[in-house]
Amino acid sequence: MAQLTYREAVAAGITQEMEHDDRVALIGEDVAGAGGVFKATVGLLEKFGPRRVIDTPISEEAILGAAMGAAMTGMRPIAEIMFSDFLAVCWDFVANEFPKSRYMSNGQLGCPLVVRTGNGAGSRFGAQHSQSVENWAMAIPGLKVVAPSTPADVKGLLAASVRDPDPVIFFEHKSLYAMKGDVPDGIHVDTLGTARVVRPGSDCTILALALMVHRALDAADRLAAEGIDAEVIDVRSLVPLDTQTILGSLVKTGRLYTVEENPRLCGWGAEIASIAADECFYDLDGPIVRITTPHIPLPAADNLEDIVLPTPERIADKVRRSMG
Amino acid sequence: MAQLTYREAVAAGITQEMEHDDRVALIGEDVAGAGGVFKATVGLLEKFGPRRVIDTPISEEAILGAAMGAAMTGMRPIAEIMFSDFLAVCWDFVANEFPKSRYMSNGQLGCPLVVRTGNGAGSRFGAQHSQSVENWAMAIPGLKVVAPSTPADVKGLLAASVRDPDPVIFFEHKSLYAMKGDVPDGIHVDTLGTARVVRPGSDCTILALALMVHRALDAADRLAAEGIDAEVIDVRSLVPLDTQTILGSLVKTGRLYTVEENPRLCGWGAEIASIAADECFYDLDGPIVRITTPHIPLPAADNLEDIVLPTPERIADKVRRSMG
Amino acid sequence: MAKRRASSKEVSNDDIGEANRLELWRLQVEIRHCEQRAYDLFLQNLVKGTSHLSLGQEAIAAGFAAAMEPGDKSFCTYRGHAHTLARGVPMEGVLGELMQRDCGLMRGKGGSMHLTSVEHGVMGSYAIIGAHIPIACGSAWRAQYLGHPDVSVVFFGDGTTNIGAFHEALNYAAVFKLPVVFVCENNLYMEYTPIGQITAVEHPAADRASAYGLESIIIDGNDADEVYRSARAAYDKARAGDGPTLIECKTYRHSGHSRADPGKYRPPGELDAWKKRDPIKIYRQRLLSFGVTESVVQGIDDEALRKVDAATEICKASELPPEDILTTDVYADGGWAWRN
Amino acid sequence: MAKRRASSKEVSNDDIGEANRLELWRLQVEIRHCEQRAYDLFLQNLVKGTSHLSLGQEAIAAGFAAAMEPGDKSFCTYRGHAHTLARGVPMEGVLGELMQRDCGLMRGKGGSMHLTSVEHGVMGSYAIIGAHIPIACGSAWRAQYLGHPDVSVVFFGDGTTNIGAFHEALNYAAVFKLPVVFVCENNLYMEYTPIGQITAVEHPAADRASAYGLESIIIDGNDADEVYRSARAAYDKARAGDGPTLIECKTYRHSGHSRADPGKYRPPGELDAWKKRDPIKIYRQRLLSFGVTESVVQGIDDEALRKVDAATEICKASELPPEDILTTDVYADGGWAWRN
Ligand SMILES: Cc1ncc(C[n+]2csc(CCOP(=O)(O)OP(=O)(O)O)c2C)c(N)n1
Ligand SMILES: Cc1ncc(C[n+]2csc(CCOP(=O)(O)OP(=O)(O)O)c2C)c(N)n1
Ligand SMILES: [Mg+2]
Ligand SMILES: [Mg+2]
Repeated sequence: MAQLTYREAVAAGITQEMEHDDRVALIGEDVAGAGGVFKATVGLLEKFGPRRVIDTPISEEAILGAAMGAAMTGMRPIAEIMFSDFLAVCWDFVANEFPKSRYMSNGQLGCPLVVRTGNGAGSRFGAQHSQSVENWAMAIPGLKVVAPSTPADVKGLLAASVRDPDPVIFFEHKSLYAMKGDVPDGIHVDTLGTARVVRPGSDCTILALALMVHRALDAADRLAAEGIDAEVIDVRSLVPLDTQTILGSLVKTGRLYTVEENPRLCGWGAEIASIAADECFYDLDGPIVRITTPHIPLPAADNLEDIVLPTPERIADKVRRSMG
Repeated sequence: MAQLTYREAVAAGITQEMEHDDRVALIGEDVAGAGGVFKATVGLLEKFGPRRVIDTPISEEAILGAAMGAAMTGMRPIAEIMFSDFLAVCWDFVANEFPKSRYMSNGQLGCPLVVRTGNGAGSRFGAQHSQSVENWAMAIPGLKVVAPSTPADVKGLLAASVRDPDPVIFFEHKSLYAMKGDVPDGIHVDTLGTARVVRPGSDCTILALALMVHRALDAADRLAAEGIDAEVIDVRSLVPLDTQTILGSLVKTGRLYTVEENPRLCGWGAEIASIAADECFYDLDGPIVRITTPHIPLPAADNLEDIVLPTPERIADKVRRSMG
Repeated sequence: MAKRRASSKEVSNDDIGEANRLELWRLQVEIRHCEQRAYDLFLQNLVKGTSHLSLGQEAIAAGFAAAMEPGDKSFCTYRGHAHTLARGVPMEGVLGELMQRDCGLMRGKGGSMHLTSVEHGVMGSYAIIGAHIPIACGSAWRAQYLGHPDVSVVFFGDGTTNIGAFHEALNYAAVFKLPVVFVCENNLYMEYTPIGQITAVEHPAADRASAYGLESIIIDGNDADEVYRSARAAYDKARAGDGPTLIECKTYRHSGHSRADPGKYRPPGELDAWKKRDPIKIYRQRLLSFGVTESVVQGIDDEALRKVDAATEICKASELPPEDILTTDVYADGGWAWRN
Repeated sequence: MAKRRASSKEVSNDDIGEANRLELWRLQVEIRHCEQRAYDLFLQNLVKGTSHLSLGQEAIAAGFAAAMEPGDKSFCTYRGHAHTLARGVPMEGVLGELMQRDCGLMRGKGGSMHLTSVEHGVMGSYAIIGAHIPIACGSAWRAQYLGHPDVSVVFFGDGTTNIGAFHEALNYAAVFKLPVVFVCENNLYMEYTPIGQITAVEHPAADRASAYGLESIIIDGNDADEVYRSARAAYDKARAGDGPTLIECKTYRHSGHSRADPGKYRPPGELDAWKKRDPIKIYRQRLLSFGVTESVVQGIDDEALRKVDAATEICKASELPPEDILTTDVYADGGWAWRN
C-alpha cells in the first residue's frame, strides 16, 4: 500500500486508466501545463503528452460538449470542471444532453465520460466557489454520481467511473485534497453503487458523504463516549444508490441521520429520508433527522464558514437530542 | 369574476403589474411580436409598446443577465425562458447570480425579478422540452419558487411575484395553458408562501403542485367513492414553503402523500417527506408515500407519455394500497 | 476577408457530373415529398407533438449529404428531417417517429426533434439551441485523436449564432484545428423574429467567421450545386487536417417555424419571391439545361413520391410503441435502475 | 475595421490637464501600494481565502474610473480590488474584506472575489467567468429605459472572451444600443495558460469586435492617459445614445494569477520586459515631463502609502464578523426563512 494524498490519488487513478486504455484523454482548463489549479493532475502532461492531456479555453460548454461528442463516437474522455459551482455554466450538457441521448435514441447512442469537479467548502472562497452540488446531479435521471471521501476511494471509484459506460459526475472534495491515506498498489478498480459501513454500530445509522464522512466519524466517537453506538455509512455513490446497505443498517438500528454538506432543500438526504419513511416506516424508532448546511449561500469569512457546515459537535448534538 | 384561460391569466397578470408600475418590463424570445410561443403574452406589445415588451435574440444568459442587472439597479423585470428545460443553458444566473448577490454584498444589492417559464409534460415534445424542474430551483438558497395550478392563481401569484423584492422562478404548466377558470376582477395580488387546501378531508393528506393538483383531486374523488376521505393541498409555492398548512393537515390525518411530476430523485416531495419524518414522526400513522414520474428522461410518444406521469389511477392506487 | 459567392460560370461547368446531379435531385425531391407528407399527416392529426419542416431548404441537406463519405457524421437540430433523410435513412423511420409509432427510428422515445440513426451517421438531432455544436466538435476531436478520416458536420439556424455555445464551439474548433464543418442555414427567421432585428451584423454566421480566424463564406443555399461544391471543399480541408470551415447558406423556409404556424409575421410578397427561387424549381431547370431528359427528371420525382406513399402505409400500419420500452435504455445496462 | 492606437503625439498634448493627471497618479499609486500590502498581508497569513492582484494593471483601473461620473456603474471580477479602490472605496473596506474582518465592505460575507460598494457605484465583483458581462448590459438597459444618464462599465480578462456569455452580451448590447462599455484587460494569460494558445485570434477582444458591428480598439493599458482618453470617448458615445464600445487594453500582471502563484509558466525575461513598461514608472515620468515637480509626485506617492498603513491598522484592529450575520440578508426581509 502506498500512502498518497487525495489529490495524488486523482492523478494515480487517471494514470492507471490512461495506461489501460488509449481512448482515455483528459481535457480542462489548466489541467495540462499547470497540473490543475488543485494540482490534482500534476505529471500527466509529462507522462502522456499533449495529445491526451489538453488545456482548453474558458469554455465550459465546449469542454463538456467536446467530451460528449467524443464519448458518443468511441472515446472515454475525462473532463474537468474546475469548481463544481461552474457546472451551472454548462448545466445543459449535464442535465439535458449527457443523460438523455441514450434514452432518446432508443439505445443507439451512449455517453461514457467522466466529469471531475472540485466540490465543497472549507477554503474561504465564498458563495460562488464553495458549494456542494452533488444533489443537483442526483436529481437528473441518466447520470451516475460519485463523491469519494478517501484517497483509496478516489483512485478506485475514479477508475470505475472511467470504465463505466454511462456519464459519471465525480465530485472531488476540495478540503480533502491534502488528506493522506493508504491506496492499494497495482490496478485498483472499485465498484460504483456501493456504500461502505465505515464504523459499525447498533444504536443509530448516520449517513455521510465526502468531507462529512470524517465529521460523522468524529461525531460518532463523541457519542460513543456517551454510550451511543452509532453506525456510520459512507454513501460514496448517490446514483446508483446502495439502498441495501443503507436500509439494512436502518432496519438494524431503527434510527436514521443524514449529514449533508449541501444546503438543506432537496439535498441527497431528503431523498434517502423519503425512501426510508416509505419503505422502512415500521422499522423506525424515532424521527429521521437531517443535519445539513443551513439553506443559505456560503459566507467567505473563516470564522463564519467554520460554523456553517455540519460540525462534529453539531452532528453529535443533534443525534444526542433526538435519541435522548 | 371573469372566465380566463391560464394563458390569458398570464397576460392579465403582467398587464396589471405593468399598469401598476412603470419599472416592470418583459423580455424574452418571441414574447412581443408573436405574443409568445404559448400565446401567453398576446396583446402586451400592442398595449405597452416596444420599450416595455421586448423580443430578444436566442441568448438565455444575456436575457437573465440583463434582467438581473436591471433589477439590481431599479427595474422590476420579467424574463421569459420559453421552456423550463432551457433554464439549464442559463443556470449560472439562476443558481449562482440572482440568489447570492444580496447575501454576498451583505444586503447592498437586491434582485427583484421574475423568471416565467413553461414547465411540465403532456405535449409529446420529448425529453428536452417536457421536464418539471421546479425541484432544481427549490434546491437553490435565495430563490423563491412558485407553480400555480389555476388561472386565478396565475394572475394573483404572478402579481405577487412581480411585487416581491426577491428573485422568483415562476413555473407555468404547459398542459394547463388552455384551462379555463374564474379570475377575480380588478387588482388581484395573492400571497407567496401560502398553500391551499383544495379539498378538505380527514383520512390522509395528498400534496400536489400545478398539473398534479387536478390529478390528485381526481384521485381523491375515486378514493371518496371507496370511503377514503383525502385532503388535497395545492402547495402553490415551494419557497417559501407553507409548512404550517402542510404539517397541520398531516397532524390531522396522520398520512402523507406527495404527487410530483418531477422525476423521483430529490423532488420537492422528498424535502417535504423529510421534514414530516423529522418533525411529525409521532403523528404519522403509516409510511409517507411519494407518487412521482419514474426517474427516467421523458418519452415523446403520446401513449408512453400518458402513462409516465402520475395518473389519477396510479395516485388512487398507491394511496389505497398503503392505507389498506 | 472576401465573401465567396459561386459565379454563374462555376455553375455551368461540369465538375459535379451527371450521376451526382441525379443523386442531388433524388435527395431533394424525396425530402420535398416527405416533408409535404409530414405536413399532410399533421393536418390529419397523425403527426404528434411538434415538427419543424425544411420545405424550401432541401438543397442544403442534399448538397451537404451528397458530398459526404460513409462514416461522416451529421449533427442536426429539431429541424432535422431533411438531413436525416439525406443520409439515406428510410422514410418510414422518419415519418414513423413523427407519428410516434413503433416503426419510428427511436420507436417514439425521442420524437421528431431527436431523429437519430447512428448506422447512417446521423448522430442525433438536438432540440436545445446550440448544444450540438460543441458536441460535433467532440466527434471531430475523436476523429483527429484516433486518426479516423471522417468529418463531423453540424447544421444549425441563423438564430442559433447568438447563443453562447456557438461562440465557444467555433473558438474551440479553430484552436484545435478540428475536422468539423459548421453549416448555418440562414432562413431569415429565428422562429417568428426576423434575424436582422436581433443580430448585430447582417450575416449572422459569416460576419462572425473572422472572430475565429475563419474565412467568411456565404453561399446560395437554394442551389444544390453550389452547396455541394462548398461542402466538398470544406470536407477536403477538414480531412487534410486544415481545420474547420463555417458556411452560411442563404435560404428560406416555405412553411411556418413549426407545426401549424401560419407565418403571419412575414412581409407580404416575401414568400412568393423566395418561391421563385425554390431549390426544386432551380434544380429541375439545371438538370434540363445540362441535357437530362424531362422523363428522367420526372421519373425520379415520381419515384420519390411512390416511396413516400409506401412509407406512409408502413407507418399507418405500425403499432404504437409498446409500454415496456418506457424504462429501457436509460443506462447502458439497458434498464433504469438507480438503486440496488 | 482599422485598429486605433494612440500615437505618441496624442500623448503629449494636454487635453487631460494637470488636475486629472494628478488624480490618475494618486489612484495608481494608491492601488499599487494597497495591492502590495494585500500581498504582504497574505504572506503574514492575514489575508484569508484567495486573492487576485492587479499589480501592473493599475493604469486601466485608474483611467476608466477617473473618466467616470458619479453614478456610473462598475462591474468587476474576482480581480477587482483595483477597480473598487479606483471608485473611491475606502481601503479598509477592501483590505478588511480580504482579511475577512468586520470592517470589510461586506463584513466578510462575500470575500475578496465579490467586492461591492453600491454607494460608490461598484455594483459587485463576480467570480464566475463571464456572468457579469450580461449583468452590466442589464444595468445599461435600466439607464436607457429610465432615462438615466449613467454608463455601465464592465471589466474582464482576455481569457473571458472565450466563454459564451461574452458573445451573448456583446450581441445583446449592440442590438439594443445599450450604454455599456466592455473593457478587456488582456494580461496575456488565462490563469496559467498563455491566451494565444487557447484563442483562435491574436487579439481576443478586438478581433471579435466586428462580429458585433463594433470598432476594433486596442490600447496601451499601461498608459493611464491613453486609457483615460479611450474611456472618455466610450462614455461620451454611450451617453449620446450611440451604443456600446469594446476596448482591449494590453497589459501584464506582475504577480501570479492568485495568492502565492509564482508564475513559473512565464517565459524567462517576459516579466522583466513588462516591468520596464510598469504603468507607475511610465506615469511618474509623464508627470515629470509635464513639469510636475518631483516633490509633488513623491508626495502623492507617500500619502498613498500612509493611507494604506492607516487602513491596515484599522483592519488589524477590526473584530471578526459576528456570527449573527451568517443568516442575514438571504432574502429582502433581512432573514433566511424558507418556510413559515
Ligand atoms: C436554448 C434554447 N432557446 C430557445 C429555444 C426555442 N427555439 C426553438 S427553435 C428556435 C428558433 C431557432 O432559430 P434558427 O436558429 O434560425 O433555426 P430555424 O428554426 O430557423 O431553423 C427557438 C428560439 C430552444 N429550443 N433552445
Ligand atoms: C466559468 C468559470 N470557469 C473557470 C473559472 C476559473 N478561473 C478563474 S480566473 C480564470 C482565468 C481568467 O482569465 P482572464 O479572463 O484572462 O482574467 P485574468 O485572471 O487574467 O484577469 C479562470 C479560468 C471561473 N472562475 N469561472
Ligand atoms: Mg432561422
Ligand atoms: Mg488574463
